[in-house]
Amino acid sequence: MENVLSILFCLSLFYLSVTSRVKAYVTVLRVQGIILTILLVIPFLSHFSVYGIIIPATMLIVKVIYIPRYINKVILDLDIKRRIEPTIQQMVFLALVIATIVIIFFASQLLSKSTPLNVIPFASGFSAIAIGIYIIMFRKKLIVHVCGFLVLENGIFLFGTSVAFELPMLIELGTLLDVFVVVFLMGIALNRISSTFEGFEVAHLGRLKD
Amino acid sequence: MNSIFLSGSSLLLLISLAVQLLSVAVIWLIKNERKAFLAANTVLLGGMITGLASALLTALYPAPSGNIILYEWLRLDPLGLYFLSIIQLVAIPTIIYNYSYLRHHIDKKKSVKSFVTFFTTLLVSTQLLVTANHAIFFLVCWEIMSMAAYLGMIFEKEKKEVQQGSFYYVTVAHALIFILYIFFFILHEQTGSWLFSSYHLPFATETMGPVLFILALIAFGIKAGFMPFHFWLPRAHPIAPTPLSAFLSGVILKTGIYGLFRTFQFLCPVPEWCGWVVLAVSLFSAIFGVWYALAQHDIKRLLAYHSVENIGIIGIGIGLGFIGSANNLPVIMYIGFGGALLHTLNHAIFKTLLFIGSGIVYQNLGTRNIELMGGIVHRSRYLAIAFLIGSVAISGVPPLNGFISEFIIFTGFFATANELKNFYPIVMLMLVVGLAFVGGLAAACFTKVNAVMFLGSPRREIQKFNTNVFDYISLGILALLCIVIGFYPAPFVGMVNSVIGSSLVNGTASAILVDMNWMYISAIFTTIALAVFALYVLKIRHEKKYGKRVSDAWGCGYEHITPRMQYTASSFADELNTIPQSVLVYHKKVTVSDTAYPVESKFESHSDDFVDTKVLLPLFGLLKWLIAKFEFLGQTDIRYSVAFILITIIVYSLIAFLWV
Amino acid sequence: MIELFIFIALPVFASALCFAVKNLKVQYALSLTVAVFHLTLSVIVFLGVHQAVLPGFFSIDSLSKLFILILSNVYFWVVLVSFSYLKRPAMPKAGEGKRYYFLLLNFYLAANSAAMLSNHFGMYWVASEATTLSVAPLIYFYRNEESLEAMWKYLFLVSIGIAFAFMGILMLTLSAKGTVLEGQQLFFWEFIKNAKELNPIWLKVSFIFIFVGLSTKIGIAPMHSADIDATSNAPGPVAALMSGSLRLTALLGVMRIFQIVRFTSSYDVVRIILITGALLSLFVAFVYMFKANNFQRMLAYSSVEHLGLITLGLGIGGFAFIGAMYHAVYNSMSKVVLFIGSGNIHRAFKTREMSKISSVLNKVPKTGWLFLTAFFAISGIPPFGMFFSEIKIFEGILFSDMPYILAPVMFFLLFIFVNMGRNIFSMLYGKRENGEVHNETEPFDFSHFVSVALLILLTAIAISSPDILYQNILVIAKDFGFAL
Amino acid sequence: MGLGLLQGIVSVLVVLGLSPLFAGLVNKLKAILTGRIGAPLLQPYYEMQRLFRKETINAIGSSFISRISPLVNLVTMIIAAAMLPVGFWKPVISFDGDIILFAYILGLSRFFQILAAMDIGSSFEGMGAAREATFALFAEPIFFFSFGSISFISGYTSLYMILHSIQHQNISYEVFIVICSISVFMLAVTECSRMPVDDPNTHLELTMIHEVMILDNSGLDLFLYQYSGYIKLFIYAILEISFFYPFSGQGYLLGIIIFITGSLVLATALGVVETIASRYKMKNIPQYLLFATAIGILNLLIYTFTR
Repeated sequence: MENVLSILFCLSLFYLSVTSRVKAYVTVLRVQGIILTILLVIPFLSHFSVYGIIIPATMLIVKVIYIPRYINKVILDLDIKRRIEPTIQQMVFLALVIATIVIIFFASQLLSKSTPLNVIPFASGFSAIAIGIYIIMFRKKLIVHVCGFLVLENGIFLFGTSVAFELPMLIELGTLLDVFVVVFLMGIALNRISSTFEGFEVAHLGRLKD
Repeated sequence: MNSIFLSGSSLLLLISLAVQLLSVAVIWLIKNERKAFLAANTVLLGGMITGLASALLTALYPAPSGNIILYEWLRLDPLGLYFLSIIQLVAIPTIIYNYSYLRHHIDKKKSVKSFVTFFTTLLVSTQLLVTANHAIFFLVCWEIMSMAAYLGMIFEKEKKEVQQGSFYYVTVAHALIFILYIFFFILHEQTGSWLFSSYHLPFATETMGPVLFILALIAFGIKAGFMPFHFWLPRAHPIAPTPLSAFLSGVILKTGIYGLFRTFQFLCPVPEWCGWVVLAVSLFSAIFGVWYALAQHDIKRLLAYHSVENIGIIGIGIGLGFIGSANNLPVIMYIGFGGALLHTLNHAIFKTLLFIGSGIVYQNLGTRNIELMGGIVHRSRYLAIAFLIGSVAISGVPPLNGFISEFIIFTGFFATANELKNFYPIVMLMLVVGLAFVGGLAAACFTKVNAVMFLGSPRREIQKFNTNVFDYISLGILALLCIVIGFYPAPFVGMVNSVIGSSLVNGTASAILVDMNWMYISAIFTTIALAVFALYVLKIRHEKKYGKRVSDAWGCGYEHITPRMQYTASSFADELNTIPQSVLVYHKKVTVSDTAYPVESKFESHSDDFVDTKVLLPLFGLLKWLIAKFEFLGQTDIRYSVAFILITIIVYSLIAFLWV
Repeated sequence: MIELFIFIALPVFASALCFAVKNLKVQYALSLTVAVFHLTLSVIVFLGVHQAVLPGFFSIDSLSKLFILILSNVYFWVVLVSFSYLKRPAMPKAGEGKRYYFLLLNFYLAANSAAMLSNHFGMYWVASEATTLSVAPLIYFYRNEESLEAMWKYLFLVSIGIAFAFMGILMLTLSAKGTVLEGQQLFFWEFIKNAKELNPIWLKVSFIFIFVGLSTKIGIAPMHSADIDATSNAPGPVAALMSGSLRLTALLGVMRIFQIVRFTSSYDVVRIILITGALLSLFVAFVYMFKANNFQRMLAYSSVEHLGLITLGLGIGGFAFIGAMYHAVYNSMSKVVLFIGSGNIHRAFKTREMSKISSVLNKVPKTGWLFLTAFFAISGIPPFGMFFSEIKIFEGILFSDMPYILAPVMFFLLFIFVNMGRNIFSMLYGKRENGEVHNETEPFDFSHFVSVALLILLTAIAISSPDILYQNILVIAKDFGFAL
Repeated sequence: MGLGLLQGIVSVLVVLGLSPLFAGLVNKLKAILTGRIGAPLLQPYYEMQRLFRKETINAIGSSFISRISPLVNLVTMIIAAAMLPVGFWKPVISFDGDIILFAYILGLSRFFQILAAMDIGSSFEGMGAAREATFALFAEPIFFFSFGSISFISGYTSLYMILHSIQHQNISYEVFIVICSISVFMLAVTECSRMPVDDPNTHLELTMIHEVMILDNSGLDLFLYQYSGYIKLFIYAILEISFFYPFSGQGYLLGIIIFITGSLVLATALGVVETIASRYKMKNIPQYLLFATAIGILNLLIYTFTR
């Protein structure tokens, strides 16, 4: 079950790397949020507990509902052009992504020999991180950067679930809260940026040179 | 508690230092600039005189507890005491000169508070430096000294050359303290102590010996300005305000010499090659230092190069001493170190004298280029006389103090040759001739300086030339010291002798220095002086009898000669400078009228520093070029930063997993 | 429990109150009281008068003792100076920023204390992320393009870095697989206790991730850029806070994981990585100083240099480690003085470009002299503390197993010092644009008082070298397994 | 002791008295060799007498330097003379290391003479001064090489003792003496500004060295300069002669005889040289001096390889 979801996750990554519409990113984020929520829910199907459900619930609220909506709102407010402006062609990017994912899968295969870990979620989480970085590296729009950052975060969560690692709930919530606030602040900053710089691309952030 | 025993005199010393520091408070507390300055300078002077008194007292009545004071941080052993008294001796006239020097600046509405502060800090830290017994404390004093000198140096910071020169100075100063760190770390590691008094690592038994020696030679050599490391001197000394440059050249360089002596104390007996290295470097510095000096026209720059020469002479003495210690010949150690120590004192005196003299000229004429001077003797005769005394002394010509120390070193050569036969005589003879050659060059250089600056007729109209009593007091003190040491060397030699006996040759006494027929020399010099005076009286009589008048000099066809006909410094020194042209980087430009009708003809020459222009500047350029290649590290585009994260993680993982 | 209340809960309440109360003076008084409480408690705890016992994810060991003392010290002075700074901000537009200033400051204090006191990796992560969040708006204090851009970059890059650190933490759990720690909580001491069993591969990887991730916050090259931007565009006090304490907070995380690695076989490799990072930071600072033009940026780079030195001390270990700890203490204080001074200069000249600034000593003499002194303090000129700590670090390097490192380090430091000096002197001295130099008088306000006090404190600590501090640092060294 | 002191004083007086005569002797012989009758032997005395009676004229713009310089010159010459063993008598001044003093005392006189020359502020004196400084610089090593080497062999550093210790049985000394005498002779020629370095009786300013430095002096000053010039010449002559005492320390009478004959021989030699040699170009003079130095170095090589 986990593996299937992880594969779906990977597919979403591929989709990310070929699509050229900002909206698509948001959708993908939603999908990933859902996947993660399900992953969190699974263990509790067997033995149900109220506490256990809190975290998936927050996850659902933050990652599936709130953040995507927020981003959409930002996009609408600032009427960002629908197209992401990549700095390299999509094909190259895709190739890069595929190569990375392949490498990561092999690497984690090797690593799994030394320590028992279920490879697929691990690797897909890892590759999500890598691709989040790629998105930030090769896109111009700041909003897309935010999406990339979120993809990275999702990757980390998947990774976390894969290493079967339970933090105390307080801290779990804390992490979620942090992510949430970060995105919130980024949204505000984007607003400011768009109002100060008449645009929100990296190109505009060139003042701090020395 | 024994370690904090304060003999009365050393207590006096501490008090004097406190008083000197008090002057800083004074100058900042009093509002009126002029009053504040006068008060502060007086306090400083008082403190310095007290200090000198205390130093002499301590020398005369050494305290029973071996003069370890202040928890073994400070120690007044004879060597340190000797240098301490040199510092104070030279500082006093400098401070007196401050009265007249800084007053000009106050008149020009220029604040001198900061300068006085830094100058005082410099004085105090230097005095503490030579009495320090704790390595870290030594380093602290050293660094404060360098920085205070730097801050004082940028007194006239508007000028470009000042910024450049001080930049040079501070770079070198900071670089050399790093070397000193390593030096003392090794000492600490070997002995497990920070106290000078517990550093005794016989070179032979010490594996670290050579390293220590080389480190010390480089670090202290840079400070003292031995030849390959001299490059900062001629840049730094000219730009400093006169009192500071006098103090820098007279005393701060000597801290390097002091360091060398301490190093010898730590490592003695040193092997012979150390002696040879020091000798070679020193002879090189002496010859080329004076030769560079001969090629300069900027008086302060010229004097700075002369410091290099004199440091070279001192170094020759030290080298002799090293050779003596290597062959276990206390006699030679006495003579070599004696010459070095005495020359240290002498150089401090006459170099300060010369700097102050040239400073007065600079103040009045507003230029340091001697080609534009001349005829100053008619404006202020006493200045000319004082400067003449200084020049005679620095060229090692009798009957003044310069000769005495050089005489000792010469005797050292002969003594070495006689003590150790086989190949030594040749080397020593080479050294003899070399030193004689240096003396000749120095004489040539200072006849040039004196003649061009003071004698003849002014090459450029002198509007005003006013000097005041403070100038003459400070000059007078120094000139008097030159004369006294020259005419009556015995006590000073005795002092040096006792210093060496108690702190450099570990006990083996030898009276070689003392019974060197100093009375003979005093007698001869006195005779010379008296005879000249007597003859002068007779001459006056004769002139009364047969009459005397003044008339035009022989103009060879012109009815009278003009100032522009005079020989210039360039032309005076040209023939000598053309010999080592390439080393001196000596350029000359001659424009002669080759047409039938004589047009204006010109001859000008100048010389750059070899190390500076041919070695350092290219290296610095290379460094800048390399750095330009790495500026991408400073970029701020977020995408690159993210990429950096990824790359760094990959690289580190490679390191972590492929490291063997 | 009460400690926890004063260290963390009190600031939180204070920030809540600041949100409620709009009057700046009241906010100031409030934060100042909080700061005083904080400082007193941390001093008490440091002196060992009162043994603190903290519940849950918090605990105090000698390391956090020292760091929280540094934090509350820096924080106290910064708050003290803040009011006089807010009264006359450098930029007119800062009105909006003022409202949230003390609120965020208090929140920052709470988060930072939490991070320093936490003994649980997860807790640490949450808290340090919270510090980032609290500082980011403070960077945007001036509401102008530069500060906005700086804030964006800081927020974004540091969040990514922190995310990587989180990865590192996850991998730490991976390394615990198959040991007694499997499924346990991520308490430091547990890991330190049975570090030997941990799986070396995952341990190394996790160290790398945490080190690189937190480097964005510490400002270790090449992840320093966002940090530099933030520090160089934040208002003076905030910049002081960042270089004084925030960077140390991040360093604490690295030290924790390093402390675990210290007792395993991976130590040799890991210290190579630390040293590489440190040397790289020194090099970056060295390169920058040749073309520096923005003086606050220059100071930020000097922070990079000094954090690099501290990291170097960590990596070398032994005597250098002790030097590094001292260096952390001294660096925090002198940085506060420098940044306060730079804030005043910025206010006086309305620019941060050194080419446009000259004869500071004539325009704002008090600030100028203090700035000069602080420069000497930061570049290790006696009698200020840095001199002694640097000497310790150097000696440690010289007698470590890789003495040759000393050569590049000294080379870099030399030129950093010289170039910084040249720039700062061209700033302090020289003629004004209009040529004439007339001395103006400057009122003696809080900032000068704070600078003087800190400089005196710095020198006093350096010269008297209190035994309690030395003992504490020795204990830290012992915790890290550097027996001297 | 008393006797020794007496001898010393006598010898100083001898030097002071006879030095003009020696100069006259040289000129006379030169004249004879060139087939002229020449001036009488005592001509220098007459000239000095004439000059002594003239009034002193100082150049405009000259300072006290040019007034005291002649005095310093004379005094230093006398002191130098007092260090020489004339007729092998013990000189007044003789102590360890007095060769250094000897050289530097001469240096003192040079120092002041150069200053005095520059003091006039005319280009001719300047030229002369520059040349003097340069050539003196190269002349110094000659002295130190020749005397230094002997002092190293003999182990003494006092002129009297050095010359005293020369034994003519030892063959290596013979070689030494020959070489040293040659180089000292060349030194003397340079220092006393005779041919072929300088022409004492040309009067073209551009070609002169020593003479041009005192171009603007007259009366008493000129008298003093010339007198000290004579003394200097005689001092070098004595140095030269004192190499040739066949056996050390006995028979003052013999010493005096040798002294007289020696000075005659030397005067002739000088005369001969001045007749046959022609003045060098200014450019070549350094080479000439370096040649003399090289001879000195030869000494050393012999010294090392004969042992």
